[in-house]
Amino acid sequence: MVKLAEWQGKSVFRKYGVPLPRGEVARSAAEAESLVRDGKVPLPCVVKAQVLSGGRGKGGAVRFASTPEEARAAAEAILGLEFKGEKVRELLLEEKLTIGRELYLSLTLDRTQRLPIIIASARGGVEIESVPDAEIDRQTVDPFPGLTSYEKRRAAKVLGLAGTQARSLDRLLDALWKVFQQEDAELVEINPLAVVGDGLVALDAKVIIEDDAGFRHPEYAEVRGDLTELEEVAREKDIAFVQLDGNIGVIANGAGLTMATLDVLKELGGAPGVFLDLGGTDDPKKVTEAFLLMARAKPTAVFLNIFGGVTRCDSVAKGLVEAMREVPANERFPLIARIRGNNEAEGTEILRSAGITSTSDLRASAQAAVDAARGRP
Amino acid sequence: MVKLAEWQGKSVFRKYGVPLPRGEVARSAAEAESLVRDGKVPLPCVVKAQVLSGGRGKGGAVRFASTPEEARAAAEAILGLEFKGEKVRELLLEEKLTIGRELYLSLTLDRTQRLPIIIASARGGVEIESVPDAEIDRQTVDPFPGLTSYEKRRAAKVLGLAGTQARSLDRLLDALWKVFQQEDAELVEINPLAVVGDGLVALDAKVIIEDDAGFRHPEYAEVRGDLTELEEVAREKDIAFVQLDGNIGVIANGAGLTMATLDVLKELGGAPGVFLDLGGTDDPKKVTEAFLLMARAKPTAVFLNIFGGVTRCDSVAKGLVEAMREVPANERFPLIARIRGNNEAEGTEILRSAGITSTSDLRASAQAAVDAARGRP
Amino acid sequence: MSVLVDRDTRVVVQGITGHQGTVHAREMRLFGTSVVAGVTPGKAGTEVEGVPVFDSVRDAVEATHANASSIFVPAPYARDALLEAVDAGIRLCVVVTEHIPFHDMLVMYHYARSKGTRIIGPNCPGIASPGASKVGIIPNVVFRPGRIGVISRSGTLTYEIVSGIKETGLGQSTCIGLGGDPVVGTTFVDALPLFEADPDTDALVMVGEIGGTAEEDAAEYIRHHFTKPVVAYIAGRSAPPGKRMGHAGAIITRGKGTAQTKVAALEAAGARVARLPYEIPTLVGEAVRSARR
Amino acid sequence: MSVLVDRDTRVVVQGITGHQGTVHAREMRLFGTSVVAGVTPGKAGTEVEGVPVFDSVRDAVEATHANASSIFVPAPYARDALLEAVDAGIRLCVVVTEHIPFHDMLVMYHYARSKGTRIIGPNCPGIASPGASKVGIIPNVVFRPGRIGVISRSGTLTYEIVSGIKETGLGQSTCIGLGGDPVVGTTFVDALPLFEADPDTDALVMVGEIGGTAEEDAAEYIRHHFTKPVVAYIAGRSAPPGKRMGHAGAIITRGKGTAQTKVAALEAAGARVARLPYEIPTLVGEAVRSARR
Repeated sequence: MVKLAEWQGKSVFRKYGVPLPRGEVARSAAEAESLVRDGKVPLPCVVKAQVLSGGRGKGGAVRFASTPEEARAAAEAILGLEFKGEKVRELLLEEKLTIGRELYLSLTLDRTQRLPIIIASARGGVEIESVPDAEIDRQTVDPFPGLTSYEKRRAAKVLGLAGTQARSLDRLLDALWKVFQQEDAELVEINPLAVVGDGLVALDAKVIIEDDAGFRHPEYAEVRGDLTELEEVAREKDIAFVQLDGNIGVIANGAGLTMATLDVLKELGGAPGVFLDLGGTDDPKKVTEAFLLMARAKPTAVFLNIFGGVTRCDSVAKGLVEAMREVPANERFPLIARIRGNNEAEGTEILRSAGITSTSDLRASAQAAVDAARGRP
Repeated sequence: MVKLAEWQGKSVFRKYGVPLPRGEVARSAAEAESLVRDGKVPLPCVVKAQVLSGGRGKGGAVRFASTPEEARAAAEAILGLEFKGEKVRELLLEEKLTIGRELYLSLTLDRTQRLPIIIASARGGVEIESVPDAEIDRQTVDPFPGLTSYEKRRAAKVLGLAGTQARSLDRLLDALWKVFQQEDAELVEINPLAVVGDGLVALDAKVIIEDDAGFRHPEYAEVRGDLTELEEVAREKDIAFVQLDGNIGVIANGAGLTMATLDVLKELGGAPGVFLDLGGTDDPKKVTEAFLLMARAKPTAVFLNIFGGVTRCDSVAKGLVEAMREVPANERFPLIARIRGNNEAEGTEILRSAGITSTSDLRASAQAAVDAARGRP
Repeated sequence: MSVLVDRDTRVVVQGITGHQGTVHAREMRLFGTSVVAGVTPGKAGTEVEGVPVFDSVRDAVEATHANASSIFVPAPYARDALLEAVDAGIRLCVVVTEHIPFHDMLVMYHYARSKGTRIIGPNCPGIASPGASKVGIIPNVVFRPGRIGVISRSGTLTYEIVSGIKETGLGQSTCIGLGGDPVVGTTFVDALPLFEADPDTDALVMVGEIGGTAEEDAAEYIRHHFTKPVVAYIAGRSAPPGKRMGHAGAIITRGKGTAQTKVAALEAAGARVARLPYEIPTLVGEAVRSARR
Repeated sequence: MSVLVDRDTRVVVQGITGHQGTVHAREMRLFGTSVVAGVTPGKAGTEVEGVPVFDSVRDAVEATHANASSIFVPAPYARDALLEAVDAGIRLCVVVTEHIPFHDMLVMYHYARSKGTRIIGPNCPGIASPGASKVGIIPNVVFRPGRIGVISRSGTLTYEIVSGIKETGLGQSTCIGLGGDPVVGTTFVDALPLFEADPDTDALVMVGEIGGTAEEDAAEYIRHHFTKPVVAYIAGRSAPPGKRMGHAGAIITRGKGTAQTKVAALEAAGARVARLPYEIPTLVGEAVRSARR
């Protein structure tokens, strides 16, 4: 999942003709000031931190400016703020519009109906979760034949738009539908969508692109989204790797087994700190690579849980032993392994000769991992 | 149905990226010569009459030229030739390519399966009707999901294309599919499709656009296709009007009833010369307009056959009487009417007071029309 | 019994505020049809001919439990009107609108089919069963309850022929006007099994036209599966081959699609084929007598 | 009997010349599956593991009467591979390929559905019925013929659990790995009726995951329509809420989608819910005893 920052989402919107405020991106206070001074951003304007986590309004990261000097001051105040560990490095400066009502509009996937869905509410500008269900309209859209005029009419009715404003919504929905399909988006969200005179303007933009469609969209390969540094490295190497709050590193194969392993560790009093899903690979080189990435996250102990179905336990063991050799002595950590299934005996032997204990009992070995992590707080 | 001339079809093809020979249109011999002299058309070149009827090759309307003077001579020889009543007014000058095999490829509608269909044959460059069925491949394409890669692979196999040539066909089929859908085409045909080195080139282009999609394609409103002058006027006025070889004019309402009327007249020894389908209208003004158009075709007699279902017979009669008044005395012709159904009595009375006989018996009145046409040979 | 429509048919008229929509909402009511709702976006709350108007088919269905639709909206909007009816759960749609691009109709047909909705038309007179219900625009006066089924690709010619049947003293069970467009929702082959299964139909009149192979396909079906007597007429025997759809069209229909091939196929399937429309009533009389034997 | 596959299942392996395709063609054969054909464009006439390779699924079906497909082709080509199988008349497709964009899967699902083809997957282990047939990649060794049905959204975790069932001395009737992608061809609700109807299944194990509402929907179905004992496990109880699909996702699942809501719904529907995977075999034993009573 690639989360786009507001300015990135808006540049996608611009390509498809979604109406936006005039605006520019600045990466320094000086740049913010000159954008305003040069008339590239009209005054008065709004200066917004470009971070992926919410709550920037309350956090003082959205400010207004009526002069170039005020724009500089606002930029200085915002740049460098931190939101859930994410530093503000970019600002979006936009003209401040005189807006009427604020609406909510999004397009995403309804997994149960297996269809795209339009979510619309006349109560925009607030967190949509806080709006009562009765005031939120949901309608699915069939990819064949695509978005139709009666779906657009229903959205207009829900949003209280008629005449020129409804026609403006028509065009906006056509554009959003194209963004959703052609950009392989998981989510396209505008909140607030502002009524400005006879038309509509997207004041914010939240766009999430699906990772799996990367082969169609090399342009998003460089967008980091809200990944940590190590997660970003993992993504480049195609390794499923997520950092959590605890101290036990978990390596397993398959998302379900990985989650089940976390469940077991937590049940036994442990605190998983990273999880790494090897997926279907048992290529020793890939295992080594994954393990070294895990080492960079500095876990207190690592628990390896492999069920060898297609995966060969001995191949995984080989990669693991190779990786342990490459970790410097002062950075080593206890490794507890539980391997089972395909070539289990061979794998156990390879681990044993490298001094790594392994069992085939999930509960017992998970307990050992929890104990090991406690032993080195 | 709007038939595009070769050069018009090719300009549509160009928009979608179908590979074509370099070429230009000329409307005079001097223009042909200077196109070649200025290098806009490379030498040697081919000079082709732009007519919609077939057989121009055998009719001497496709010639080759190696010098600007030869191009002028070829143009002089072709311009003004006539093919089934259609005068050559435009020429297409194109570079002469060194071609390998000649293939056949088209996209049209299969009414029975209610799906678009790709027709492909390795035996192009001849009339496709003369190719045995076993050497013609037909495969339908579902509009949802659209043209797929396995359909393209099958076409490549049928056409004997592999490697770079097959990839060239992939792109060509994608383009043709877009032409078919986005231009609302009834037919997109390339014959011959030439193998030129590693690629493919469309040497000819036959494109027919559906009339009913005119609201999406104002750009085709000016294309006359192979309509006669009066048919063209009729099309502008939205009247279904077709000129035939006989001398009896037929006005009826509804395509089926019109055809049945022709059947009856022919059975009784008559020769229909024009038919005009009023469709669902009974607006007297429209009837007048249609009738005056019929008068311009100079029929020997006119047979009116109306079944009033929704249509009101009296409204039609009013329009008719008004029109008869506008036809100059020396251009008048016998009018035999058969009206039946909705407001039949009122209609009969209106016609009677204008001196027009009408009955409700189809056979008897058709016979009267045939006799009237014979009476004035 | 009847085919596709009956006394429980509850019709919503899409485009009811237009001239045609208004006229035919009234005509359908006069025929005895339950016209329960009309739809014209932006006109909710008004009434036409005493029928309540809604903004959307969904609203109309929720309020009135309409289960059939008659579509009169102009061609550029017909595609979405049909899709709207399908999505609102309507399972019988009669599309009267003419001049719908066939590319639109391809989408309409395949979408409707995937949802289990039957389309009649487009560019069609619709369906009527005297004494039960009518959805569409076939003139009320041509009917009289009876036991002859009619399936036709034509409009006015159908009225002419149905009217002719009435004059011989016979009546109709159900009459379906399929429409003559290149792509129709219901073909002869789709409609024939309905009449075969209908206990109230003794004999069938089939009115075809030149072009396409729908009549040849019907003949094939009749030969193998249709047990009731059939009277057929093919219009256009003397029409010029004229403006064909290029060579590709000929390749698809190869050796079919002319009046001759259609007549031959139907005769081979055992149908009585009229040369001219006014021969039909006589042949129907014969057919009915043969059915009684 | 078994669910979806049986001894008459004739499998074509799409992408058979790739590493995974080759390995699993062999494994399926070893399981006892009739693997009758492979497809890789351009490789017609060759053989892989003794299985003839064709250029297209149509060719394969014509030559071998294959009636099920196992798809291993890379994600960018998976959409068309599935469509090809559907168009060739295949009515059961197991899509093993992972990382297929969900926009592609939407097209695949709705197209297959309109043609009556069932998809299992994508990104799934497939289906296996010990003693009958296997289509997909579930390891052969975990199975033993028996009367426990298994439906799971997971991969390896399924093998672990199926293997655990085997160790208790019980066996499986049919096991379906649905795949964990946002859009899957067959959900719990789609699969449950098959096991309800299967006379060879006494009890069912259901392995779910956090995210989506498939388990809540399944609970609803079980409560009203499923009469056999159910043992369930939901993986991810302790997983971080983490990387959600924005606010819109929350609006769709509102109040559902967490391990807590899934467990509660399943318990309310009468299922025995395991807290941890190694509790499953014990619960299955109890369930089987209760079914015998």
